[in-house]
Order: sequence, then structure tokens, then C-alpha cells
Amino acid sequence: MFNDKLRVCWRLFRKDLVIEARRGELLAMIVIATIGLSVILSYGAWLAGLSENQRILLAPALSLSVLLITALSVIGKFSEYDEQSGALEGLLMADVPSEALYLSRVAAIWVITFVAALVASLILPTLLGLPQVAALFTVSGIACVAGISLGLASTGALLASVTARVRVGGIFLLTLVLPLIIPLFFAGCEVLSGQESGHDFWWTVIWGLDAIYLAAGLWLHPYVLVNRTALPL
Amino acid sequence: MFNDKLRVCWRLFRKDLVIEARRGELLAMIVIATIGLSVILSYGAWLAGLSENQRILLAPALSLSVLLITALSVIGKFSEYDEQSGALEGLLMADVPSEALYLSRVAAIWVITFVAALVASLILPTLLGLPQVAALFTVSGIACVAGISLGLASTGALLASVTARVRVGGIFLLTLVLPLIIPLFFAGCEVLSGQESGHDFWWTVIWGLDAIYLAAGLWLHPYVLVNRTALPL
Amino acid sequence: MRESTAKNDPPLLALTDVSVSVNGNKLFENVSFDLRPGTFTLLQGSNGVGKTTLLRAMAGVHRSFRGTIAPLSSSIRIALVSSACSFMYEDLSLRENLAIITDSLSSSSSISIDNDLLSHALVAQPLNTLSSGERSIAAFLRALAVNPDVILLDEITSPLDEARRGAVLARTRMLVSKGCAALLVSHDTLDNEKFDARLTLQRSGTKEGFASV
Amino acid sequence: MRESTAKNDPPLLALTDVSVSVNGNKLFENVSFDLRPGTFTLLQGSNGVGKTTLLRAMAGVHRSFRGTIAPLSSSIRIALVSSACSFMYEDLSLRENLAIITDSLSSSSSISIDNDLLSHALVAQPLNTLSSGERSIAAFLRALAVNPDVILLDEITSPLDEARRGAVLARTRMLVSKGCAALLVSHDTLDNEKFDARLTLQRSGTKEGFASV
Amino acid sequence: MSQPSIPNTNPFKSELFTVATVLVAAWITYAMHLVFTVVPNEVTMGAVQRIFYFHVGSAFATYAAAFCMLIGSLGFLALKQNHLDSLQLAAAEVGLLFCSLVLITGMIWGQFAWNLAFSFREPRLVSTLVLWLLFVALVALRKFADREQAPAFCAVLGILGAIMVPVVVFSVKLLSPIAQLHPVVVEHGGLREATFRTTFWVANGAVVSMGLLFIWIRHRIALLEIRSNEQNI
Ligand code: HEM
Ligand SMILES: Nc1ncnc2c1ncn2[C@@H]1O[C@H](COP(=O)(O)OP(=O)(O)OP(=O)(O)O)[C@@H](O)[C@H]1O
Ligand SMILES: Nc1ncnc2c1ncn2[C@@H]1O[C@H](COP(=O)(O)OP(=O)(O)OP(=O)(O)O)[C@@H](O)[C@H]1O
Ligand SMILES: [Mg+2]
Ligand SMILES: [Mg+2]
Repeated sequence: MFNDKLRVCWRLFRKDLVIEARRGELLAMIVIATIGLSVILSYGAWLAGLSENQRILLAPALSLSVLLITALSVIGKFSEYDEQSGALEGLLMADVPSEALYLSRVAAIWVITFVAALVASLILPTLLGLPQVAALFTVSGIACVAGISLGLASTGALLASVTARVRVGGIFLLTLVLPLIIPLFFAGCEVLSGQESGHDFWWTVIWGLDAIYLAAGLWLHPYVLVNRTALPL
Repeated sequence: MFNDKLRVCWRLFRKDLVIEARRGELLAMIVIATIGLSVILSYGAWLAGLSENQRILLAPALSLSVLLITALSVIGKFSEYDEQSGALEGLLMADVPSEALYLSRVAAIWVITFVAALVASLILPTLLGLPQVAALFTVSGIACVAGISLGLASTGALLASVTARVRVGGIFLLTLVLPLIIPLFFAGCEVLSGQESGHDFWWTVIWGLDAIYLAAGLWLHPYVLVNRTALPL
Repeated sequence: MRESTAKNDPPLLALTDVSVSVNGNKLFENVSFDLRPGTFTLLQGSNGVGKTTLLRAMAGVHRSFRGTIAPLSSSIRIALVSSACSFMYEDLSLRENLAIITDSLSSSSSISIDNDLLSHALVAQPLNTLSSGERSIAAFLRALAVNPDVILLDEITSPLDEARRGAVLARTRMLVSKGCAALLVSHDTLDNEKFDARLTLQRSGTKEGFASV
Repeated sequence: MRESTAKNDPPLLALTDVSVSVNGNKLFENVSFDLRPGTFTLLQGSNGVGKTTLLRAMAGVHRSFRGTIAPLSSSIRIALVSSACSFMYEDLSLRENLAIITDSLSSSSSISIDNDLLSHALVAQPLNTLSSGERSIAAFLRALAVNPDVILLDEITSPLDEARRGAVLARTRMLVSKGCAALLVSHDTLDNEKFDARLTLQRSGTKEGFASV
Repeated sequence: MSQPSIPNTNPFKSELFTVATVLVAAWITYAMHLVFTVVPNEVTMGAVQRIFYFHVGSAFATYAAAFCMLIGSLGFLALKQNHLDSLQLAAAEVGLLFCSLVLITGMIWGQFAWNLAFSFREPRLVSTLVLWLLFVALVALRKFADREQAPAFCAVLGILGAIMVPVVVFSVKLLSPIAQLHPVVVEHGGLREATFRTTFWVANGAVVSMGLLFIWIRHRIALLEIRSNEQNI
């Protein structure tokens, strides 16, 4: 029974990745968001004459911005695929359990966002002229990025289904997601910027919020899915 | 004759704005890109302990990033509308002149991006804790933002028709546009950051590239439009 | 009016006094009929009268209506097939779409795919490269794969050529003979086909539809 | 084969040895026929044989084919109408879409809009809220608004009810009587209708399409 | 529709090609001999300085490739002939190769000479990066676009790309030389010693001719591909 659901989850998750891969938008998004933002922002950092230390402190915020933008685009893309020709309705009509839909979507967003953030962390330091490329590649750095992506994924997957059918869709999503994830970002900046004091507190914030968001998503998701209105005819 | 073409342009331009307004996606994009990026980055700036002077120097790069992201999303959206149900083919079949298509699209992207950048310039300084809200609202600041948006619009409108039909879709656009506009961004950063020396040179870069891109767009646009292949059946 | 189909089993899906309005305009009012196991019903009506909307309501996709649409039990599976909307991911092939909802292609759903309606090559081709008739067939095969108790067919025969049309109807009759209830919406007269009931949906209210020609 | 229609004026559009293949699969080969002014041609063929693709090639939307498709002069306007693809912005109404391509609604195109096919309310409704039949009519009206010399109708009659179908055909015949060339693709037999030519497109090559049923 | 076929001869059997290959190979060998055995170590930088001969040569080869690309693009748009498109394709790929070499050798050298692999304050470095991004975009577009539409699309982008070359070449000269690390040696009468000078020119010539040979080879391969496709239809 439980095993069955897990298999459904896996198939849904794979489907998301296959569509992304076939469209090729995922890769492009990551590369572009990363390179574009990094180039402009690091040029700005040079212009502002930031010291190396300051640049190191700024790097986490920059890679988290890349993470935010990638995540929001990926979430938007996914719900676009779902809406197109009623694919999501088709799954619901075929009695695919809604928890499976939610969890697989969280997983897909999580993986993609996480990969994007890792790529960004690889490119950014080079462009910022920081030789310590490995700065963000500590165990705690990776854990932190994973934690933040998870929070984004669990809120994003829930709210994307809310906003997909609302007329002014996109704007809602953002307005709803931003307040929920800003605390995560602040915590992430603190942890990644490597100041030792108070780390435990910030770790608690990250994983605590993740747990809350995921639980809330699992609980609220059926309501959101069931109350969708008509497709275009 | 010329007047006729201008009228066609105007109708096409208005159509773009009407669709955007009806979808409500434009507003969403501006809000998300601006608030999200500003919050994260300004938090990062605080963490890095930037001086007020450094923050002032960093502000232009931040608002230009917002401009970039908004512009690219707007361009992507526009070509999505064009492709959906073959609307652009319909216009071509109705003998709408292709220069009108190009110029009206440039105008629409320009206006939206310009507005987004102005909004960003309004919000950003506050978030960065800069009292001089007016910093970017000098005549030269506005002219600079207008110049950069124009360059983005004229390359974006041209290349969006290229990427619209490419298998990997919209976001590939970035890869194409980015190299062309990076010089514009650097020039913009230099001008906006308010260092007096060498401004004339950077202004020449901005408006010179704008002129080149616009001319290239007008010249090359027909080739791109005519060489599109079949729609999905 | 309450139209009942011939067989006497309890209805798989019973509609009572269903009224639908979109955007404040009434489409139709107080529609009642039953879909009983082993029956094949034809639903007709002029363009824009609300046939598609009614079928969506019956499938649970459209939720804003008055009256009741009651399935026999909560385990009744209702499949909606529409030529306008495939209910599948357009970037994936039929095979890939079915692989999401059924356990594995080698087992149950292979019955539906390895059939005479769609060639192997087309089953593996992304839906957005299929021709309109092929898409319609794909949507039909998707519905078959979920083993429905009630199958609602919204104009799926209209993009099909003579041969395919006959094959799809024959296939549907096979389902019906196994106890399924089928409802077909079509603008064709289909005089040669035998249906257990022929219903016509009529516009109510004041909204001006098409002027009479 | 070179099928010619009855009238003796030079053809508005002449196809010579047109062959199309998609993704390396041949669809059809060496198709030749003419569309002369004042003729109404019916094109039939089984699903997936390439009718839509051929019409797209004739309209200049699909460009990868062999052979020649030659219009009489470069000023010939070819309008393609398809029930699957409206060639308009779906978020805008028919009226708004026409306002983009015609000068102003009060002048020329009002002729096409203020007609008996689509009510005023529907003309002002975004296309993505129209029913399938209404969309098909909207696509047809769009084509009329550009005053075409050649009008290609891809299955637009299939989602229409009896009355609307007759009205669209009558409208097309009116155009034909004014010297336009019309080509209709349809899976209906349309035995009661008179056409100047009835063509059937046949699959060539080896690609396996539908197995025979 | 179909283009005139390519003459059915094996291009690699032509004598001219064989002679050219042998000549280029000899030239390269001689250049290697000069660079690694004849020229003495440079006083301040030591052995790393030998990279200079390939660094500048690759830059010139990049420019040569960009020029061929421009010819191919313009020619294709004007004449619609397959061999011009193949020239464009070949030039873009070879351009990418040599532009990468410039960046890589430059970064290696920079790490030793300036202790800095990359800097955004250096117009030459940035403009080279931009050019590299353009070549990447071109090669990617070729890969992703449909076979029928790729030629026109790539031609359009190729023309835009060629616009960037003058920017790269003159970026150093237009900007005030203050605060620029990247040297301009040859124009300022550097390379005073004769061995340095001959080695410089021989090595440059070798690399450039190798680039042109690569373009030739790739061009012939592209023509063979077209022919085999034509035969398959
Ligand atoms: C990523 C780093 C670098 C890039 C992208 C780069 C790029 C270029 C380019 C494009 C040229 C051709 C200039 C022309 O148009 O004439 C060039 C030439 C040259 N480069 Fe670099 N370079 C880099 C690093 C370096 C370093 C670290 C050095 C030495 C300290 C250096 C020394 C030279 C010299 C001496 C020339 C010949 C310049 C002349 O005589 O005009 N480069 N470089
Ligand atoms: N959002 C909306 N606003 C206004 N009218 C709407 C909206 N959505 C649907 N309608 C109208 O509802 C009516 C019913 O549409 P429906 O698709 O159910 O008709 P149908 O009977 O299936 O017609 P067809 O035979 O053409 O497919 C149409 O007239 C359509 O214009
Ligand atoms: N990208 C593609 N890859 C493979 N096959 C394709 C592609 N695009 C189209 N086809 C095939 O081309 C064939 C012709 O399609 P087309 O839409 O022209 O047929 P049609 O005659 O209009 O059929 P229908 O009557 O069903 O509308 C179909 O079999 C379709 O699967
Ligand atoms: Mg309908
Ligand atoms: Mg078709």
C-alpha cells in the first residue's frame, strides 16, 4: 500500500524531470540565471570596490538570489505543464492520490533548485574573484542550500496549485511565497556567510520551517486541488 | 503609407499591452523580481557590512539585474503568446508588415522594462537603507535606464523569434541575448554609479550599441520570421 | 424530464435538476437523466448549449453547478475523453503518459496500447506532433487504460475518418457490453447507429447564442 | 495525376509534384493540382495522411517540402482556417483580434462580424472561453476579414451543428461565386454538397500509419 | 526548395588540401621549435611567458574565424547557398575553440602574472568573455534549432556576433589605460629583441593558419553531412 504510493510518487517525479529535460528549459534556466546575475552583480561588486572579505560575505546572498529565481521559474514551468491540455485533471481523474502529486512535485522542484544552487555556488566565486571556490562546498554549506530549497519547494508546490487557476496567477504565487521564504533566506545568509555565532539557532530556523511547511503542504494540498474550477473549454 | 505602418505598429503595441494586462503576469514579474531580489541582496549587503557609500555604488547593479530579469521574462511571455495557437502566423498571413511586428514588439518590451526598472529604482534604495531615494531619478539616470532597456528590447525582440521555435524553447533566449547586452550593462553600471570620469565614453557605448542593435534588428528580422517552420499540428 | 435508459440496474451516475451558468449566463436548467450500466447514450445539442460543460461537471472537473450529480458509489471511475483537451502531458507520448498512471506497460495497459487503433510508432511519438485524428484516438486510449465504469466521449468521433470512427464506436460498444455506461456527444446524426437513448440538450434562459440562420 | 477544376481561368494556386516528409518519414509524394478562381474543392484522406500539413504548406506556414506551390501572383492572399489552431491571440476576443489586422471595426471588417454566424456577446468574449463550435466559427470569420483569394478550410465543419455547418458552407459558396478559390478538408462524406472537384490524398512510402481495422 | 547538390567527390582527396595540411603541420612544428627551444626565458615571468605566443595567436585565429563567420552569414542571407552556411557553421565552431584557448591561456597566465585569473575591471577580459558566450550561443543554436531553420537563425546571430569583434579589439584602446592590467605590447613597440619578434610572428602565423585549416576541414565535413542527408531523403 505504502510501497504503491511511493511507486506512484517516483513515476510522477520522473515525469516532471523527463518533461523538463525534453524541453531543455531547466538547463538553460540554471545557466542563464546564474551567469547573467553573477556577471552583473559581480561587476557591481567590483564597481563598489568591495574588499575580498566583503565579497565573501556577499556571495551567499548572491547564490541564494539565483536559487530563488530558478526555483520560481521552475515552479511556474511545472504548473504550466500541468495546466496545458488538462494534464493534471487527467491524473486526478485517474485516481492518482493527491499526496503523491504533492510529494513528487516537491521532490522535483527540490532537486532542480538544489542543482541550480550548486552550479551557482560553483560559478559565482570565480566571477567574484574569490579563489576559495570551495567556500560554499562545505558539508554545512550544502546542507544549508538543501534546506532552503526544500522550504521553497514545499511552499511553492502548494501555492502553485492555488495560483495556477487564479486569473492573475503569477503575482499571487510570489506574494504568497515570498513572506514564507524570506525567513529561510535570512537564516541561509547567516549560516553561509560563515560567522560562527548563533549558527545553531539559524539551523533550527531552517529545518524547523521546512518541517512546518512540508506538513502544512501535505495537509492543505487536497483542499487546493479539489477546489479548482473549470478548464478553458 | 508611412502613416499606415505607424497605425499598424500602434495597434500591435496596444495588443501586447492589453494581453499583458489581462493576464496580470507583468505586474507579478516586476513585484517578484524587485522585492525578492532586493530583500535578499540588501540583507546580504547588511551582512557583509557594506558602508553607505558602497551600498550606493552597488544599487545600480542591483536595479539593472531586476531590469534584466523582468525584460527577459516579458520577452519570453510575449513570444509565448505569439506561438500559442499560431497567432503570429495569423498576423503574417494577414500581410501585417514584418517591420511593424518588430518595431511594435520593441516598443512594448521597452515600455514594460523601463517601467519595471523605474519601480525597482524606487524600491531598492529604501530597502538598501539609502536615504537618497532620488539617486537614480536624475535625468541621466532615467536616460541611462531607457537606453539599456532599448538595447535589451531590440535584441530581445529579434532573438525571441529565433528561440520561439527552437526545441529548447524560451529560456534559451537568455544565452543568445546575454552576450549582446552585457556591454550595455557594464556601461549602465558605470554611468549610474556616478563616477564622473569617462561618462561620455559610456554614453556613446550605450546609444551606439542601441543604434546598431536596432538597425540590425530591422534588417535581420524578416529573415527570422520567414524561416520559421511548422506549428505543432 | 427524467430520461432513463433501458436496463434496470441502479444508475452508475444520476443527474437530478442540474443547472449550469457561466459568468452569470444560464446555459441550461433542470437537466435530469441516469446513466445505467450497459447503456450507450447519445447527447446532442446545438453549439454552445453547454454539452462540454455538462460532461465536465459529470466528470467532476467543472464544479460550479446547481442540482446533484450522484455516482452509484465513490469507487465509480468516470473517464472524460475530449477531442479538444487530451488530459495528458503534450510533451510526452501516449506510452509515457500511460506509464505515469498505470503500473507498468508490460502488464495491464498493454492491452489498450497494443491495439488496432494506433500504430506503435505513433504511441511513442509526443502528443503535440500527432494529427488531430491521432490525438483524438490517443485521448480515447488513455481513457480505456483506467478501466472506467462511465465513459464520457465529447465529440471524439468528429476528427476521425470513416474507418477509425467505426472502430472507436465498436470499441465503446465492447466496453458497454461489459457493463460500462457510455455517453457520446456528437453533431453527426449517426442514424445507422443504435443508442439506448438519444438526448438533446436545450438552451434555457435569455443569453443570445447564435442567431438562427 | 493533375486534377484540374472546371473553370478555365489561370489557377490562383498551382501545386506541382509536392512531396512532404516529416522527421524523415514520407507522408505523400508528387501531389499536383490547381485551385482556379470560382471553384470549390473537397480534399479527403484518412487520418494522419498529411492533409493538415499540405494545407499549411499551401498557406506558406510549413516550408519544408519538395516540389512547387506557385501562387498566380505575389498579391494572392491565402487564408488558412483550422479548427485546431485559431491563428489568433486566445486571450483576446474575435473583435479585438480583428482590430489588430483591419483598420477599424466600424469600417471594412464590420461586414464580417455583424453577421448571422456569431452573436455580439460571443464576438466580444475572449477566444479561450468559447465552445469548440464557436471557436471554429470565429476562425472562419477571421479569414473572411482579410478578403482572401484562396481560402483553405481544415475540418472547420466537424465541430459545428447542422445549422451552422450549412451556414458556413453557404458563406463559402458566396465567396466562391465572387471568384475566390476554396478548398475544404473534411471527414464527412458531404454527399449532398456539390463540389467542383473531390480529391483524395493517399499515403505513400513505408511509414506504418494506422493498421487497417 | 532543395538546394543544388554538392559535387560528388571526396573533398579530402584534393591535392590542395593535402598540401595545405602538410604546410601547416610544418609551420606549427617550426613555431614549436622556436618557442620552446630557441627563445630564452622572459626575465620577470619565466617559463610561463611562453604561453604568450599561443595566447595572442589564438586571439588572432578567433578574429579570423569571426571574419569567416561574418562572410558566411552575410553570404547565406543574400544567396541562400548551403556551402556558405557550412562556412558559417565551421567558423563558429572553430571560433569557439580558439576563443576558449585565449581565455584558458589568459587565465593560466593571469594566475601567475597578476595572481588573479579573471577580473571584471579589465575591458579586454570581459569583452573576450562576451565573445566566447556568443560562440557558445551560436553552437548551441545550431544544435537545438531544426535543420531547416538553423541556417537563417545562425546567420542572423552570426552577424550580431561579428559586431562584437571590433568591441573586443578596440576595448583597450578606447578606454583610458589607467588601471588596466592587460598589456598592449606590440603596438607600443614592445618586443624589442629580434628573436622574440620573429618567434611572435611565426607562432602567430602558425596558430592562425591552423585555425583556417580547421575551418576548411569542418566546412568539408558539413558539406558531406548535407550530402548524406540529401541522399537519405
Ligand atoms: C582571461 C584572461 C585574458 C584574456 C581573456 C585575454 C585576451 C586577450 C586578447 C583577446 C588578446 C588579443 C589582443 C588584440 O586584439 O591584439 C590578447 C593579447 C595579449 N595578451 Fe591577453 N588576455 C588575458 C590574460 C592575459 C595575461 C594574464 C597577460 C600577461 C600578463 C596577457 C598578455 C597579453 C599580451 C602581451 C597580448 C598582446 C597584446 C598586444 O600586443 O596587443 N593576457 N589577450
Ligand atoms: N468564462 C466564460 N464566460 C462567458 N461565457 C462562457 C465562459 N465559458 C464558457 N462560456 C460559454 O458557455 C457556453 C457553453 O460552452 P460549451 O463548450 O459547454 O458548449 P458545447 O455545447 O460543448 O458547444 P460545442 O458543440 O460548440 O462544443 C458557450 O456559449 C461559451 O461561450
Ligand atoms: N514532428 C513530427 N514527428 C513525427 N511525425 C510527425 C511530426 N509532425 C507530424 N507528424 C506526423 O505527420 C502526419 C500527418 O499529420 P497531419 O496533421 O498533416 O495529418 P492529417 O491528414 O491532417 O490528419 P487528420 O485527419 O487526423 O487531421 C501524422 O501522422 C503525424 O503523426
Ligand atoms: Mg463542446
Ligand atoms: Mg488534420
